[in-house]
Amino acid sequence: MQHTRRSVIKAGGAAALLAAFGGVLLKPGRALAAWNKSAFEAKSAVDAMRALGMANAEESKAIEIRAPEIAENGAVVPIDITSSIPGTTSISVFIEKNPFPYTGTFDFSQGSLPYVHVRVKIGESSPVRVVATAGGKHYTAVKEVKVTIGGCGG
Amino acid sequence: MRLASAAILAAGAALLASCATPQRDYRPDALSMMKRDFHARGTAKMDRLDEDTVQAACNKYHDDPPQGVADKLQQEQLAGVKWPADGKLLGDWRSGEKIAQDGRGMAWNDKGGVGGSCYNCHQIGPRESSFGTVGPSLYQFAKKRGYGTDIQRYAYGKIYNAKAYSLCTQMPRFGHVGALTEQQMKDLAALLMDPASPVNE
Amino acid sequence: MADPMKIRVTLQGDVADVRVLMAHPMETGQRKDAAGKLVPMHFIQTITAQLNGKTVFSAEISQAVARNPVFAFKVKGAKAGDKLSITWQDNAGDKRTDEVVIRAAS
Amino acid sequence: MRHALVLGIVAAAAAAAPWLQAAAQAPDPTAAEFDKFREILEQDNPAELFEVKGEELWHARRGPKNESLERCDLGLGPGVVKGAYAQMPRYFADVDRVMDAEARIVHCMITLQGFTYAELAKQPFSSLTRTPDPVSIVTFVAAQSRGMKIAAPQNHPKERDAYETGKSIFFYRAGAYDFACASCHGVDDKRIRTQPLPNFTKPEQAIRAVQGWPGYRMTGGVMHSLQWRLNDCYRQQRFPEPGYVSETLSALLTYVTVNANGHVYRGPGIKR
Repeated sequence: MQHTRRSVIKAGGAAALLAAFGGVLLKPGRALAAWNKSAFEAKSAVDAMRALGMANAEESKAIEIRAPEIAENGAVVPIDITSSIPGTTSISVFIEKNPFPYTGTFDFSQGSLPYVHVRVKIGESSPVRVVATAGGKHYTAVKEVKVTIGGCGG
Repeated sequence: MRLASAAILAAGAALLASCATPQRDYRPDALSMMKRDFHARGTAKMDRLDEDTVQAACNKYHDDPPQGVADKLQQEQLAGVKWPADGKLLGDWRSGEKIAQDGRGMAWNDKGGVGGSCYNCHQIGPRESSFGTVGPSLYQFAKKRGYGTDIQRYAYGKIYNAKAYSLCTQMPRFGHVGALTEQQMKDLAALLMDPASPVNE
Repeated sequence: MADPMKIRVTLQGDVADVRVLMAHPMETGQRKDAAGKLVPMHFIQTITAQLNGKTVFSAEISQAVARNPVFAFKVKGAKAGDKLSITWQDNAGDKRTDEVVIRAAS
Repeated sequence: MRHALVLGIVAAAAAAAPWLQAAAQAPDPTAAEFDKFREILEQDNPAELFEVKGEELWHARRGPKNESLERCDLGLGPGVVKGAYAQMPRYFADVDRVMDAEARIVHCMITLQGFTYAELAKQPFSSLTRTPDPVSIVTFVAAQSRGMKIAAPQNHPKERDAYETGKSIFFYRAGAYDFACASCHGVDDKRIRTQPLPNFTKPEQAIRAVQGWPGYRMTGGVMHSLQWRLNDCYRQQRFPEPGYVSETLSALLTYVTVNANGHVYRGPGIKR
């Protein structure tokens, strides 16, 4: 099956353009990231952090979490995370009130910057906890996101 | 014969062209188009496209009927209000709050339960921040207007048939169309009128 | 077969701002279908991004990532002509890779 | 007696009026927060996935006639997609009626590819497991008018008729709850629960009937077109169901789109 991909030019700025190849299924060049089952199945953020060896994370102001104070729709909550802790190699996200709080870890290697944008589901108003890992140590920050339902289905 | 009708048509066209300003009424076209294009679904049958006398007057006069027309129809609507047989106008405000929150009822996919959809359009209780503004705020309804029987009757009657009080209001006629039961309307009236209801804090 | 991703990259100096859209239901396993039956979990578990064959960004994620996921990340040291590929793999074993070539600003 | 009571109520309402106004006009920090993050969500909109899919479908040979849609005339000549969406609904001589974009796409799928109306109209709206082809195709077509000014034509007499008929439909009150489209969308600054209701009778607000559609809906994560939006409005209006891509809906869309003429269309959007 042939897929047509289109490149998108972002207007303005020093935009570079990427052309897309036809969609191909490639064999990954190296093993994909592991998936930490016990952390993902943990029912509390604390348990998940323990499973990931992050239980001792210390509070840090060098982690910036940009998320809505009140999310318009809990099904799609945009979160931007930036760590300014030198040597940050990964960022992990926990939505404390979700049934399974551990939402994921993003690994930065070979020069990718300690920044990620992700959109998550939040079932009810909840603290969103972030852990940044740098030099084998763990740092954490938290941001409260309110979720309202509201509306009559329009 | 054919020629003659062509001539009449031409004359008609000329007449139309000469009086360009007064627009023709598109309502008959609109209605026949809708009757052709819609179909019944669930409880929403095709007769819902037919205007009743109130709807017809509001449609005809763009929601601003002459006083005489409005008065007459409002009186008719008011005469149709079925007041509770036991004479009690107020029920339980707690269940009224639940009914006010419930937006179900009369849509083609609705099965069973019918609510009042009240918060869709009105501010009511102080602890619900998700409320609409199509209708006026009802917060402190009785505290502002008084708790007397007249106001109770107005509250119940307005819920039963809002058109009895203001012919072309956007508020549905919950009792008149059989959407809400007598008990539900009593409970809603209590939500507005009961001194213990949070509405009257 | 899985639908294609949509990958967009903006080059600012030597930093590539990568934004990717993936077509995936991200089923949580808690949703019921019309017949009232639970829809089984079906979600992307891992993501790998490679610049010229070298992994620069990877992730392990849960079903709490929103349906039709969107991610953005930044890769330093990228230049026009570089190849960026992104692969996801889900819990059903499906996977998909899409690749783009960075072009110089026009 | 009744008059006295009504007067009393009016007086009570008037006394409360300043407070009522305050409630209705209080600045809404929540709305500001929604707008801020709406922009972020729009930057990378999953609607683009459907745009890509719609483009594939446009070019693919499909249906009993094994044809593509490349000869479909969206009003600017066979195969011209660029700018076509911003200039619909419009009159099409071959069917002697006004059609909106999705109506025209469905027409092309029937005439060029050999699909039947019955099969396309059977389940015309997106669900969690299925996005109907016309929805993806209309998303692609709409995206080809991104950044262009809305310019629904009013040249042909039938285009002017469609506007006036659509206007009458818009104001027509009926059904179990006495609602018309105008009940919610005919006045300024109202909302249902927390959802603001644009007044489509005014040009500066009518654009909100067009902007963001087709839209990726966060709830459920599905793609919806204006055909769905109108269908769901009629459900909430407690009317019977309007036919998919029917002339009634094209007329209604003519009314609101012409009211929005001159505003820039930003392409497929994202909805709550």
